[in-house]
Amino acid sequence: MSRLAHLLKARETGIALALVLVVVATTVKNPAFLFSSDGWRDLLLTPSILMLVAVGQAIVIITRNVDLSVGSVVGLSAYLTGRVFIDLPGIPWPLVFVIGLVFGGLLGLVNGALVAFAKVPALVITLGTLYVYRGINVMWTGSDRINSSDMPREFLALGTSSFLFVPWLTIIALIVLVAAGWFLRTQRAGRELYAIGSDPAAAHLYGLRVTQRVLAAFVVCGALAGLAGVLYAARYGTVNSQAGSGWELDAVGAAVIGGVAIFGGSGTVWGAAIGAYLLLTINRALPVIGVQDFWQRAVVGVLILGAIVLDRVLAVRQSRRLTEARNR
Amino acid sequence: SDDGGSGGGGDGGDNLAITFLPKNLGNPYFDTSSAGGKEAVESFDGTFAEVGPTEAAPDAQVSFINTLTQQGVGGIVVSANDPEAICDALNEARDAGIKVVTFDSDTNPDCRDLFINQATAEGIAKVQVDLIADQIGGAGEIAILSATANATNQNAWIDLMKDYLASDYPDITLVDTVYGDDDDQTSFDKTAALLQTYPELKGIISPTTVGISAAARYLSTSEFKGKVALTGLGTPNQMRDFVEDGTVTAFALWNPSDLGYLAAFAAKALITGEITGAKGDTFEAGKLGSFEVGDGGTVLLGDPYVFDADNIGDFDF
Amino acid sequence: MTTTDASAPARVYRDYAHPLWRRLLFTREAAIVVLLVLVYAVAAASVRNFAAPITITYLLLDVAAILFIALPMTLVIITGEIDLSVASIVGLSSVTLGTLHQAGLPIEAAGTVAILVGVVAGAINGFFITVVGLPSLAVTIGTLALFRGLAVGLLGTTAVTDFTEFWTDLAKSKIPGTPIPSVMIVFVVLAIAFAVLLHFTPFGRGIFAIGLSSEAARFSGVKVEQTKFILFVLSGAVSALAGIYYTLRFGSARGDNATGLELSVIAAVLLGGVSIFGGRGNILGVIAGVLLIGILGSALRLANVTSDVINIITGALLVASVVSTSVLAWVHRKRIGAGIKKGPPAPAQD
Amino acid sequence: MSETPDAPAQPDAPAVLELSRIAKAFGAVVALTNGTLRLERGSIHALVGENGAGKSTLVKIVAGLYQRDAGEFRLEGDSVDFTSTAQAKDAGIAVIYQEPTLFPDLSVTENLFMGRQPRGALGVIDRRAMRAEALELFERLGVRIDPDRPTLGLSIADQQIIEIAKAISLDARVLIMDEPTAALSGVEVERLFAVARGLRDEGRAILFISHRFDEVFALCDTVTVMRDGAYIATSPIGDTTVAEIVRQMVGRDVTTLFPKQEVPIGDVVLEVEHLTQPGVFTDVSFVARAGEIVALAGLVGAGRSEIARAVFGVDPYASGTVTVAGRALPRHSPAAAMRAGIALVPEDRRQQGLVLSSSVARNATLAIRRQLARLGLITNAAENASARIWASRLEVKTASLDTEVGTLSGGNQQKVVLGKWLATDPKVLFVDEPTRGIDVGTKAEVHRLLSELAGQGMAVVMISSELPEVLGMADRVLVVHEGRITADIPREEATAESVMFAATHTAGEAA
Ligand SMILES: Nc1ncnc2c1ncn2[C@@H]1O[C@H](COP(=O)(O)OP(=O)(O)OP(=O)(O)O)[C@@H](O)[C@H]1O
Ligand SMILES: Nc1ncnc2c1ncn2[C@@H]1O[C@H](COP(=O)(O)OP(=O)(O)OP(=O)(O)O)[C@@H](O)[C@H]1O
Ligand SMILES: [Mg+2]
Ligand SMILES: [Mg+2]
Repeated sequence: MSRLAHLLKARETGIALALVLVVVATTVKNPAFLFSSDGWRDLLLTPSILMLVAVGQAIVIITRNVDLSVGSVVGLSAYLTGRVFIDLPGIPWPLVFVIGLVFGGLLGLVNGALVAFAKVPALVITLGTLYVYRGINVMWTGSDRINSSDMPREFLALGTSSFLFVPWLTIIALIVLVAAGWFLRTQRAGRELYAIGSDPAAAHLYGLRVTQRVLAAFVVCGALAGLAGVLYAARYGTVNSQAGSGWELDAVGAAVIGGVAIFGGSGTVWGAAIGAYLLLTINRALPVIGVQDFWQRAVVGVLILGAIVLDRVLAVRQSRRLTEARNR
Repeated sequence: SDDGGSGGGGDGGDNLAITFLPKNLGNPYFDTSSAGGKEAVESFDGTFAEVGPTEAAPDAQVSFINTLTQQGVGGIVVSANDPEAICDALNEARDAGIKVVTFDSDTNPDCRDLFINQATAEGIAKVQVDLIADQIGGAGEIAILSATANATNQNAWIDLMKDYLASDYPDITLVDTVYGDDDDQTSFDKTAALLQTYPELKGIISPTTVGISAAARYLSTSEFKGKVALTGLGTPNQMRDFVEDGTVTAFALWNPSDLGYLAAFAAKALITGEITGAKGDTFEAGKLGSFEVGDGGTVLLGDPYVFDADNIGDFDF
Repeated sequence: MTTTDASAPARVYRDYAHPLWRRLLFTREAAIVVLLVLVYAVAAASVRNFAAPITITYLLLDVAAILFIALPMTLVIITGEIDLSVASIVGLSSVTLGTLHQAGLPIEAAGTVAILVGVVAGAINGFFITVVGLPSLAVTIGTLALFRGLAVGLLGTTAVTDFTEFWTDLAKSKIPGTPIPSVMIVFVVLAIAFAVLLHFTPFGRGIFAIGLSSEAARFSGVKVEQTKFILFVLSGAVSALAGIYYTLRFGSARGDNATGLELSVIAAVLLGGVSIFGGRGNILGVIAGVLLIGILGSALRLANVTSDVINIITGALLVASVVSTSVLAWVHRKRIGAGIKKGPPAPAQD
Repeated sequence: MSETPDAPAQPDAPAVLELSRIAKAFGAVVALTNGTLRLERGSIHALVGENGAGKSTLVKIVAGLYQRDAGEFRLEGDSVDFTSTAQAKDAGIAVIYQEPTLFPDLSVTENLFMGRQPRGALGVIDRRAMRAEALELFERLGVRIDPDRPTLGLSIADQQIIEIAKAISLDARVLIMDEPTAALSGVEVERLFAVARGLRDEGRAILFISHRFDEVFALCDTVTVMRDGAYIATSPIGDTTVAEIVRQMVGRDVTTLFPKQEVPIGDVVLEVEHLTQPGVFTDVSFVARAGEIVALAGLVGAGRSEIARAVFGVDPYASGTVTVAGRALPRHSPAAAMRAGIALVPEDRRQQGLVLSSSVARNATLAIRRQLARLGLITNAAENASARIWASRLEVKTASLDTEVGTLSGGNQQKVVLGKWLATDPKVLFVDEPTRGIDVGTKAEVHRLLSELAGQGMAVVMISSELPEVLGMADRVLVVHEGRITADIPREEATAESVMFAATHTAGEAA
């Protein structure tokens, strides 16, 4: 099969096409959507942070788990970022990225350990830690908040400035995406994540290190949410105790729209990333197209349903084709 | 000093346990008003407390009001997320002998004893429209970035702004009103969407402190900085950077600290029986002097104050 | 017809391996009920004003919507599915009620339509899940956004508040002579209906069988798809009913009513001992779970504990409850060594 | 085990793999009491025994999946103790499990090399090399499978071949195959044997588990027999006979096993006409009469279970009719079939027959829950009463009626399934492999029971892969081959030869 044919048949292609369509349609209606420096920047920038979270989420979902606590992790790590700048004045700002990653990773480790060792369903555990992490956040933050004046200018500049017309945040998100995509596709450990999600019992029989890999997936997911928290602080400049709340459903939604099967084993982080872009770009495009503020959620809902139905139709078609191929 | 249920009866005298219930916690505007309230309550030896939900959801305040009713506090000072949803809970509190003062955002008049109005709605609407008209030269497209879609005070102001625009500035068109839900990130993203949707946009009014600071932050780094005017209601501390860097020329607000201070004294006056909340009652409000209850059980703090580069340095809240 | 050898001593079959008290005492539900009573007793003794009857009124009014929705959610989760769209259906029903009432319909008629809207919403979920065959988690994430979007879109900035006082008062009224809200009568009737349906009907037996092994259920003549469809419709209808209550209680019909309630409902149901893998759970435990979260919140708020700490405690309780079950099961397995347990990852067996 | 003889005498050189007196219990179920086996280099060793004798359990202990409770396990003379399958793999033991363990979403190639893919710089998987290696493997096995397609939807046979290819490519010193041929056709089996012989000649040790004696005799040089979890005997293949092995396996002569009473055959109860489901079965027509036991015989994978499932309504069918006592049944509705009087004891008791983590009583009454309800309500008391009747009739060994059925032994589980369906008082009883995995005594009991039921006027349709069972029990043998009924052989004419001939030839060729 030629590369082109392969590309055309990939699950992600349809969703990428939908994204292009949305952008083109909106731009035709209002050229500023794409052809203004802000329009271009926001197109790339706005979804970048969610994209990081969606990539992490996709990795966890591929192992047939789910992490509902990501929104709370984003919030905690965003606040931590601000606190670090306030409490450790003069700290070189690149260091906060490391702090955010490690901190998020630790929170992910808690989730992963509970899921992998106690063998309890990820949905329940991470629903619990969603509350706990957010509660800790609120307790810690109180009615305090981080203002942009609390953070160094160079750090805040990351949230808006660009390099060769591509915003820095987008570059960071893309680097992570490429790394994750590369890892999942070309590394043994990455392939094992798929195997585990595809059939956990078989993975166990096969001798794969299921516990360890699932744990690692949660740590990575947490770390990426932590990184997203740092970027959140840079992008929005103000952080209160509710930062990132509700992102868990956006992240799961992005992954599902992007063709990551909710029962594990298939899908790519590329799909999840495109899903995140589609979700947020639609959000931004709808007002431009003239859909009233209030109806946007409904359109997003229809879109999610459409995406999973499409995915299902394709899957059924493929399995029928495979069955027919067998009865050759 | 506050041990929770301390209210019940005090020491034979009046129950001066006064609790502030803002729309949500973690909102600098309300932090300031509560600070003013605390100062006032301490000045007359009452017991101050602040409780509230983390998100400005309409129904979230009800269980807090219920709890306060059970605790038997002397007075509740509340800024309503929804004019109706908390009404019954407040009335139950009043039935239990608790005095209810609303401030900042009112409920239906029959669910509270007094409303402390930061400024007349007309005055608030007028000052913002005048500011934007001045900044965009009296003509062009403007938009409004509000708080939640159901916020009582914002909706009232927006209606008045529309009337005032129609009558006094026919050359200004209000193209859209969007809602940032008093959430930083949402307000930020809505600002971006506004600027893209309306390339001809000349100005934005954001009659909410969360909205205006998020919008200012977006504008300050965008190509529209200095081209699209922004005004509305903001706190000096949040807006200082943007006034200094030229994103914003002027914005308005009353002193939220004074607002809280006055509300606390109003609650005290009600509790001690100094006033009943009827029109014409007068009471002393410490450092702010004497106030009179106006129509509909409303007490007016004063006129909104306009902050600009010249005076912003004088304020810290 | 018998294969029993006449000479062999007849085997005696006990109904239960353990006496009744042991079977009742050593269950998740019993643990939750005991915890509930304990928390109530401790709170009544140590938190000022908690023992007052009014606490019960407020508490029940607060958790009523969760109690309602928890009933069908229990059944849905026992079949191994999940419904995340319930809170959005509450919003949609609230908006329907408000708009129609504003348009001049009496509450009775508007309420009936609102429930029908809930039924339709549930049927939409059911259609995608049972006919198209999509995972319920994904479907209801989609309809969570869709239904909420419709609700918010329909009413926009307005809120309908001019409900007849008779109805808004009714929603908050108490059963005369007791601190118990009258809405609890409706709840008790529904709860009994759901408990009977789940625990004492062939339909209920089918629900459990589906949750434990949908294949074995199908081979036993259980109509798996039909059962699930009915449950999603029930979930929609009861959520709509909760929406009506919610609207009348607060006297305010708004699109964003009850945002985020789905997670509270699911947390309470899981705390009440329902297994997220399906097949296990009971209505009594779930009611105790909802009340436990409610009482904890109410007592802690009265003790001036802030809502963040309440959230932490709720979340920790949820995690602890599943982890403890899993640890207990592990200990149990270690002791009697049975190799069969539901839930991944289990080694494949011959 | 008093009858357990001593292990074979120990030669001086250590065997590649040596197991002695391995014991393993799963809670109340004792799977192994004395697992003993000595596997030599350059040899193909057969392990035979009845269903449930403990063969697979022994394999899984060697594979590191289970840990033994007692006994000794030596590899090249050194005592080892695997705690994971990875360790066993690293030690050079490759296993083909009885049930395929493929990852359905991943490609065939990835399945072959999961966890040990060839890597280039930066640890990047070398897909090209991997694909080439896969093609080479298939070449060696003489099969054509698209290496890039996902394994989802592959036939059982193809899945089995991938498992074999996977194990072979591990290049292990010990290769264990647990019933690898169960789903394969003659050609593929031959290929497999050729490869196995090649490996033997390279000096590797192979353990081969099969229920097919012809294969054992064709391929293996040594055979070990197990019964009830214990070692019975090991002999060079030349020194033993099928009859001898069967006697060692079962502990007595088999001929006494199948007592079908002679009863008068009544009217047609079930009539199946022209049932077709494309790709699964074609134009299937047969009848079953009251008092008759009809056997559906054929090779594994012939489609017998699918036919039964379609008649019962669990699976859909495209065309044809099913009539019970003169009334046509709607398609795809088990509930309707049950109302009409059909019962199906499915082949996969653990997945389809029972709700394993539910109680004995709940399982025994699941199919009659509507009949047990009074005014729409059902109680534990009613269920227990009904379950008790069937538990005592079938002598189910269980501590109580609320015991989890998954903790019962296989035979007793099978009795619960039988009781569950007999309680529905069916007119037509389908039993799919009714004696698979149950012990010798119970097997005889099941046969007696089926025969009794027929005697009472029930029509019994029995699917069985065990030829002696078919020949002993059936009044009529229907042979299924590739989804078609290729022969209808009355009891008198049914012989091993006639059935096997029909089972391996298409209808046109059949006499
Ligand atoms: N995980 C388990 N838990 C409980 N019992 C088990 C488990 N695995 C096997 N058994 C029981 O152990 C006994 C031996 O099973 P095993 O699978 O080893 O038999 P086998 O000889 O491989 O049979 P077959 O020829 O059917 O494959 C059986 O009674 C079986 O039910
Ligand atoms: N082409 C195929 N693709 C996937 N699965 C198949 C295929 N053919 C058969 N199977 C599966 O293999 C198993 C055996 O097939 P089937 O039930 O048709 O055979 P059978 O004649 O009943 O033999 P037995 O009952 O002895 O296994 C079944 O579980 C069936 O679903
Ligand atoms: Mg076996
Ligand atoms: Mg079969």
